[in-house]
Amino acid sequence: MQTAIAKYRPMIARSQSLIALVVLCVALSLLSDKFLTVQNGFNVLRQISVNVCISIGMTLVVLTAGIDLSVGSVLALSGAVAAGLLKNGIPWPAHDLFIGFTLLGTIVAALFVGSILGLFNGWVITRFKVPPFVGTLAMLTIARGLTMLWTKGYPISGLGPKFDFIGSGWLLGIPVLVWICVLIVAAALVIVKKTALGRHIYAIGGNEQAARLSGIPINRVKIIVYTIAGLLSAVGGIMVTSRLDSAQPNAGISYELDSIAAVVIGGTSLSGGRGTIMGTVLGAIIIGVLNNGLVLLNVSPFWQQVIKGFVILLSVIVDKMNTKEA
Amino acid sequence: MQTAIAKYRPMIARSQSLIALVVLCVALSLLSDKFLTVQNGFNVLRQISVNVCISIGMTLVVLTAGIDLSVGSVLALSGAVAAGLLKNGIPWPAHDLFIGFTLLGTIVAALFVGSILGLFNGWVITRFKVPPFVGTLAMLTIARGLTMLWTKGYPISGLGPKFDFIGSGWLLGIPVLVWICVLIVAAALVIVKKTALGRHIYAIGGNEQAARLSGIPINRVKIIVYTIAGLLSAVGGIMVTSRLDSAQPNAGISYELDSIAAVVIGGTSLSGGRGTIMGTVLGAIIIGVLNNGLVLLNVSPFWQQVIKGFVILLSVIVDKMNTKEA
Amino acid sequence: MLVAQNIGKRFGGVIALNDVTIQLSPARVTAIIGENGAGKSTLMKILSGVYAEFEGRILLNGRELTFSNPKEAQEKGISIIHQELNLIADLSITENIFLGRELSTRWGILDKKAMRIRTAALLQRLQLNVDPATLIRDLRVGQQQVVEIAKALLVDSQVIIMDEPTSAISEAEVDILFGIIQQLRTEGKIIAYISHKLDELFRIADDYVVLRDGCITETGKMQDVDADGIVRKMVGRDVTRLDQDRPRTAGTELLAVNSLRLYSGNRHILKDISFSLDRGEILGIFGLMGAGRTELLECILGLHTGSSTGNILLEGKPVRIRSPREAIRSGLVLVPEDRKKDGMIAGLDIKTNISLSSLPAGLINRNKEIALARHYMGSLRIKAASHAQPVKNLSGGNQQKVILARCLATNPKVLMLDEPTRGIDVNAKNEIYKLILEAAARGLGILAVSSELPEILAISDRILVLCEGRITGKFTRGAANEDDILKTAIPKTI
Amino acid sequence: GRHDQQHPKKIAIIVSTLNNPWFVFLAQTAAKKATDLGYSSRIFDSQNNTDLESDHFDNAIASGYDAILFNPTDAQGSVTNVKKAKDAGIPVFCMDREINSKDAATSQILSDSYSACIDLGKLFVSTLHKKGSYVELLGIVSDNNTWNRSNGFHSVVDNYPQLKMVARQAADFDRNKAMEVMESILQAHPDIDGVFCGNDAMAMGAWQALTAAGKAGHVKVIGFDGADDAIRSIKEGKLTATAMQFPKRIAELAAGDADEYFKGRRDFAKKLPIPVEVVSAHNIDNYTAYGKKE
Ligand SMILES: Nc1ncnc2c1ncn2[C@@H]1O[C@H](COP(=O)(O)OP(=O)(O)OP(=O)(O)O)[C@@H](O)[C@H]1O
Ligand SMILES: Nc1ncnc2c1ncn2[C@@H]1O[C@H](COP(=O)(O)OP(=O)(O)OP(=O)(O)O)[C@@H](O)[C@H]1O
Ligand SMILES: [Mg+2]
Ligand SMILES: [Mg+2]
Repeated sequence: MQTAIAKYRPMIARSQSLIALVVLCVALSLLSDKFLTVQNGFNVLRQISVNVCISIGMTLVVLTAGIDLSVGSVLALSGAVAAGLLKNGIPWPAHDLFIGFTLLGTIVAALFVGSILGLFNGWVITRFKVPPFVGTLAMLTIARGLTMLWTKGYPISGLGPKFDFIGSGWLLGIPVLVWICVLIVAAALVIVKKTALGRHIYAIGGNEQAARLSGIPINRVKIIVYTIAGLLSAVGGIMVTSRLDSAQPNAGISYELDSIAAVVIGGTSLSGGRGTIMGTVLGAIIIGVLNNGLVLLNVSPFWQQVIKGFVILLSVIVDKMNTKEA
Repeated sequence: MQTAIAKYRPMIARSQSLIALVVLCVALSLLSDKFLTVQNGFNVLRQISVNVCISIGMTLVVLTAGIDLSVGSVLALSGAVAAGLLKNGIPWPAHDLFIGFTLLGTIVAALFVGSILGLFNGWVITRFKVPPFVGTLAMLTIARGLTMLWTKGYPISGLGPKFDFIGSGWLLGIPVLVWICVLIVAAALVIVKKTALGRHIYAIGGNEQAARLSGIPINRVKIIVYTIAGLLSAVGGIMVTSRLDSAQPNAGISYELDSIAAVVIGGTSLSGGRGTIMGTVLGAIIIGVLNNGLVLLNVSPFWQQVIKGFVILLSVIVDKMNTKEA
Repeated sequence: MLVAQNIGKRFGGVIALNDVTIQLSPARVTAIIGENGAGKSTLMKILSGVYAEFEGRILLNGRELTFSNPKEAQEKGISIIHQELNLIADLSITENIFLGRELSTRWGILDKKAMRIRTAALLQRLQLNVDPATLIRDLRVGQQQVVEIAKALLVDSQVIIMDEPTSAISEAEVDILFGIIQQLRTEGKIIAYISHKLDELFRIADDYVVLRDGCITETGKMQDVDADGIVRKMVGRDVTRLDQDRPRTAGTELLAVNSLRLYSGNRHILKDISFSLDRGEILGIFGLMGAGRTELLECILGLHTGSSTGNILLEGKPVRIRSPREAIRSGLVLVPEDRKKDGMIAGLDIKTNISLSSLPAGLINRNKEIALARHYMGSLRIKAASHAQPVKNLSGGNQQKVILARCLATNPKVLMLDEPTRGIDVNAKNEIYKLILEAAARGLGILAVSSELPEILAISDRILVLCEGRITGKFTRGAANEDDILKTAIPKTI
Repeated sequence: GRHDQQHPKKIAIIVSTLNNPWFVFLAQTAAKKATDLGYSSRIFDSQNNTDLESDHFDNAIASGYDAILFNPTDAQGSVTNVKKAKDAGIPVFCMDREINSKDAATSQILSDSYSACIDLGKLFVSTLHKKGSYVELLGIVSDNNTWNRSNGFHSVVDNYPQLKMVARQAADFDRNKAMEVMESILQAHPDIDGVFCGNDAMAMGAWQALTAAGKAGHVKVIGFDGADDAIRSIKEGKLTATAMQFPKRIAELAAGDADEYFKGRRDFAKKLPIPVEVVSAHNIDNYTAYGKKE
């Protein structure tokens, strides 16, 4: 009896968000015959891909009992760096030099920028014991300022069809964006389930002191996790930029809230140690379906916010109630 | 020895933020002769009054290991309700009725709205065990939507000189806004230091399980605390509305971040149980002085964000380093 | 007379209590006895209002009592000292003692003076010599336990329940507590007393109640039984006592610690500690509460690199250990003192807890991991439904074994144990002793800290006595006796 | 006056937001012009927050600025702020958006979104031949520019009953949001004929969603602002039209007014509307980003 429950608990817990999602989908299909179509399915998947990407990083951070508020700004800066380098390279007029960037070089540079900012977050948090909320709040401001400085406040547009392929292309009948997400989710699943790093992440969130005494390199794990979050924000930045064929200086504003919402709706505890990657993916899908559905139904933008708030509340409450019984 | 440290610890901890503030002020006075003037002092005080007000409520919430992300939206809704009632009353065309509101009635109604929303936060969090982050995130969206519905997206302006007095008037040589803040801080100090409620707030944040076993009515205390936070957001809403003689539907956006920053810079731990009201006031002053100082120094707005991020980091790091030694 | 009738309680699928009926008489101390997980604490929590939902009813002096929280239970005359410390670290002693029942003036303002005076009086009665304004976090565990006792004595309750009140306090403090219990007994109070230390039960208890697997198996008078009898009733069979005369194998030197010093602020917590440990040897470290034993083990584990000096030789070679990770890699592991705080990751399952310290880099082989868990669950006789059970649902003894398994799985050379049997029942204790001896027989060097002299005497080959951060005595197995050891452990200057 | 080489007069430029390139351009042009005229200047970002704007006024007054070039966050809410400056003897020159006060500001150089959208509405009606279904993408619904534009547009288009608005959604002046919202709307209404967007960023986003759905040629997309991307897009035959507001002229006129104020002039036109011009394929060659070709 006990064992059976213990064994299937993660599955049951996950299926709670699934139930919320199914209820939502059934309701929307009844309300609009346009909702349950293949094309709309791809729409939703494409629309959530950036959030999924960021939220995977956020999940890892939250599992260690941390938080990353800087994801939106880091996304904006990385996207802007990619666009700027691709379009303008690095001119060096004083020495009559110009460094051009290939597509790959651009992407690597953007990912590098994201990772460095994440690394900085991790360093500040572990080295100076700054609470993650404050450390990443500072980064939220800093990275936004850097984005403004880099772009001078103007969008960088017209990045060419090759770069656009990332955001708008299809591969084997599925959007490239979705492929990227699937790869990231798969990689995250491997890390979380199959590697020592994954175990260490859960252990730190579960009981940091015990984890330290068990010989887990707490600081290193945390730094890695924040760096991954930064890296994934950069991936998100490249996705957004490529999708729009333009880097917007105000991209990603308040994405941290959407992302944390996905994580929490997916059943990950903000106090760390408990949660799953697939839960987060479900959480992001729920938010995406909700946004899509409200627009399909042409709900007035004012009411949309009210309804969205209540649906988030309800989905978490349903989740809580069921896990209590289990 | 041991006892001596114990006795003065709160004082030492508080003086760390004070040191950060003094350093900041000295630096700014050296850099600009406009900084250290009476007028500028009042400017800073007036500018921080709304944040102080909200942050006091936030401090109480954070002391119980909670968080309130909805302060900005609740501020906007309460302000809009005050302005709407004062200006238009409640017309009831179907019955040819019209309910007019006096200034006092308006204020009471706005405070009531804020408290009710806070109460709802507390109820959701205690009754359904929804994590405060999610519960108040939902409220952030809901209250913003309600603000839009109430104002139809337009500002409500022209509220008359009596109402304006709150935001722009002076009393005994000090702005009314500052008086309101002083009263609220004093009330909060009494609650925190002199009443059983204050003890219970600290106890819940320090160790919820132990607090429960001591017979503290956990849920009731939490509901009270979120209600106070809602009430103080409403006070902030009235202050902003009166200061501008206009209720803006997008007032208070991202105020939650400023407010949490003030709380944390003031030395309150986000995991609850540790912190002071005066620390938060200092935190709000630091942020206010920083905003004011960066303006006086003629720093470009893009660089301002970068610098602000680093100063926030530094002030927390200084704090951490000193408390570790103590 | 307190009567609990037909009490039943289940947690999910676990039946913690099944149709339990007990009677506690006034002016008598009733010992509640049972193995870890027998249901003792659960029963007491029901009697004191912590669990509001249960089957059955509670009668005090013939009147049925109903309460929905601890405060109501206390108002109706039932106080409890919980097994776990339930104090708020950042509040003062006074604030903790009056938590939830603060004294206020007419205006709703706290009457701090009155509370401080009453706290001071309580502390004096318990002979705890500290300022009532001291924060709990600045007290040692033993002192915190005394504050916990003071909390229960604040109101004049008719029933006082004590759930392992002595697991963290010293002999002297036990004596004070027993004095107070005697006094309460003469006042006609009803007292329930839980402890795994059998000698205490014989000193203080009048009656006993034995719980096994959530059922009452026996009740009676303390004077009618002896220690072996009690153990048999608890476990349900004869328990083979520890073999005192195991053959000792002389090994080569494994670990040497030279002039270890530790500072905290301007205080010296450890002063010039030097000793060595051989392969296959068990070195017992004895000392009173606060002697610095935990810090000694922590220093060796690399937790205080910034504030300690001295050098450590492992197998003759100097090692620099700057973190527990490096310690584990060099072959040093610690089973910490506080299971809940420093030991287990409560939310994770047994398998994960066991493999945590010995995971390879790269991908985890699930089958190997399960095999590892199964191996230790078998060899350490960990009682659990499966390796997938969260450790928070295990009894204390089994949790301790899980942590021991985690340490053994790293293939250590030196095993450090800090209070390895705190809060563990006699049977599990014996099993853990056996495991320690087995490990030593395999050639591990073992450093064992304990506050219980009989335990130290039973397992150690040599004994170090620590007093105020200094080594004040060294004894070999044959030469050690309780009196000499205690004499060296008590500080000369007070 | 202390207007000399050592102590140039200081001009504060307070703009409603820098999160939108149009306002960045406005602010930077004003700053550049002020510098060219020999003044020191500094940009303040109100972040669409009237309360923060109020702080900026206090700070600008306290630190002794001599004039304020001002782009208000709100017609009514900003009045108090301007009056504060006036009381302190500091002239305020409004740019782009007006404030509801006749005499608080020294001059107001305005571009009238409302009437510009009337023109856009007319163009929209004629492009769609007075019938068809269309979608409206609103900006930030709490921003009054959003409603000025929407109301101007509807004042024309609502007179044609055969033009049916099938969806009206907010996309926060944001390109990405506009694209996502448009993608969803296209599911429900695959056969629309036109999209009216509150700014160019949203128009670009909407156009991208239409392209992805293979409907870009048929559906007419109209924006507002005259941003770089939009001008190029019209030239390439993608967007149908936008409205050019000439931020450069507005900013330079305002800075010029401040200069003349310092030199003693006091008789400024209380309101100087800068006509907004509709830019579409047939006149696109006259325009460049945020202005006319020189
Ligand atoms: N909150 C809970 N949730 C689930 N199971 C629980 C809970 N509390 C106790 N149990 C289970 O109930 C049983 C009785 O536990 P209890 O704590 O009463 O034992 P105990 O006799 O006090 O043991 P010990 O001597 O170790 O303190 C055990 O199997 C335990 O795992
Ligand atoms: N949190 C603390 N703050 C200040 N001093 C402390 C703290 N914890 C322990 N100490 C001091 O460090 C010394 C050693 O304490 P420690 O608890 O390690 O001793 P121990 O011999 O392990 O006793 P125990 O049986 O309680 O574990 C004591 O002098 C104690 O007062
Ligand atoms: Mg127990
Ligand atoms: Mg110890």
